[in-house]
Amino acid sequence: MDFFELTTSPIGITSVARRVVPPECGATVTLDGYVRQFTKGRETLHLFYEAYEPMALKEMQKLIEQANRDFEISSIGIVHRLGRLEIGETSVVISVAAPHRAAAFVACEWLIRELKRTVPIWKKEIYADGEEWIEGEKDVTPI
Amino acid sequence: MDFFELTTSPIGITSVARRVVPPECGATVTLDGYVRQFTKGRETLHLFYEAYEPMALKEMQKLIEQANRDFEISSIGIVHRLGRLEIGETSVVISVAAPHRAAAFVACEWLIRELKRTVPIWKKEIYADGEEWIEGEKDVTPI
Amino acid sequence: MMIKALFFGLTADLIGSRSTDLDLKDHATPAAVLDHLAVAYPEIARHRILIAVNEEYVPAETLLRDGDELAIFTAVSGG
Amino acid sequence: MMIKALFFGLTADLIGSRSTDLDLKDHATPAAVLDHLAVAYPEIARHRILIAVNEEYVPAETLLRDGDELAIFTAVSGG
Repeated sequence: MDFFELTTSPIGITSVARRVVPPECGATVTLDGYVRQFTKGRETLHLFYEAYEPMALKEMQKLIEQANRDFEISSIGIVHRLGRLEIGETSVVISVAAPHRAAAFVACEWLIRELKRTVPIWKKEIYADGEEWIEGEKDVTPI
Repeated sequence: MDFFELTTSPIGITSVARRVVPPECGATVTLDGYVRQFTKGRETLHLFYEAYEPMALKEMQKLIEQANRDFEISSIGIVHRLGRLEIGETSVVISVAAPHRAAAFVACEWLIRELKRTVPIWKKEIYADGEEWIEGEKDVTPI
Repeated sequence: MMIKALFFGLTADLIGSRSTDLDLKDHATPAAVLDHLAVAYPEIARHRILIAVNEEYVPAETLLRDGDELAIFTAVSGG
Repeated sequence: MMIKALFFGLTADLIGSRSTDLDLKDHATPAAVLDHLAVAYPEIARHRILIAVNEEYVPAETLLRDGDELAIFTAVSGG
């Protein structure tokens, strides 16, 4: 029941969270990332996300496989938006369903941290006075 | 922007998660609890939730106040369903928006744990062969 | 003194009532009310009971006052 | 040997291209390609660059093979 997608359409949180619910589960933890209007006082007008799509999908699949090995969870959904996003629009949703919620919290947090580190997607911030490709801070260790 | 509600109507995850988004935030963590079909192999047909409503609302407000003191978060929404719930229906949604997602994960997990411990709501499981009021396991320490 | 007792979930089912008015002696406590109830409804003594007075959790030895709303219920199970 | 080089985000903007075919000597590495690019586009050397070959992260000293797809990009920033 796992799934992972890239999309240029708006993402509905519920549609992701509710696609991962198997009958043995009782809780789903969902991370909803969205376009922040102010970062350190500077105003963002909108964002643009670009991906190396086939590799991004492969990396998302690897994250899902590793999370299923490492955590006692039932299913995972990951959807990342691409293209232009307005303020407040969802850029990424990660939902994790588990029989016990503690594992869902840990796995969801691990997934977003690893997604930001390894999945080849880049964010461009468009400000009133310019624009900037954001560069990640974390190392990617080649396998 | 915090809010807390009891309702006998179905809860939409998105409507809770998106009501807590202030402009300085970038991430919302949402816990969606729902009716599990199978618990230790026994099948639940449906659930019934009852509350001591005025006290439940007071306890929810206390949780929100304490979470705001203890965690670096921006806003919290808690909605708990009451009455009869079918399999898979959401019983509780807790959304926490924060400038940084780590605090949102920790606060959301703390809120659901404390809600299950302190908010006077009771769950009755209706099985094919009987029904049972569920009793909580954790102590409530009077203040 | 008069207090109002409320029951929920399992305690309401065991007692067959959701609310009752009690005429108590001065210095009565929730523990004394529980002991009294356990005579008529012994099943109550087999459960861990939580007490709230005027919508706040209190220890069972708290002194009740005239007009208090006393809630008697099993450990909560929301979520 | 021929390889295909892909650029994304900042590297695509710096180089002014998203894709180019490169005719390389045998035993060429992504590091050598990067050094070559840095001559024409010195701004590239000021960023931390990640390398993927055939959609897998690899160290910059990996040997390239004919037909490889080499992706050159800055540290990812999705989420």
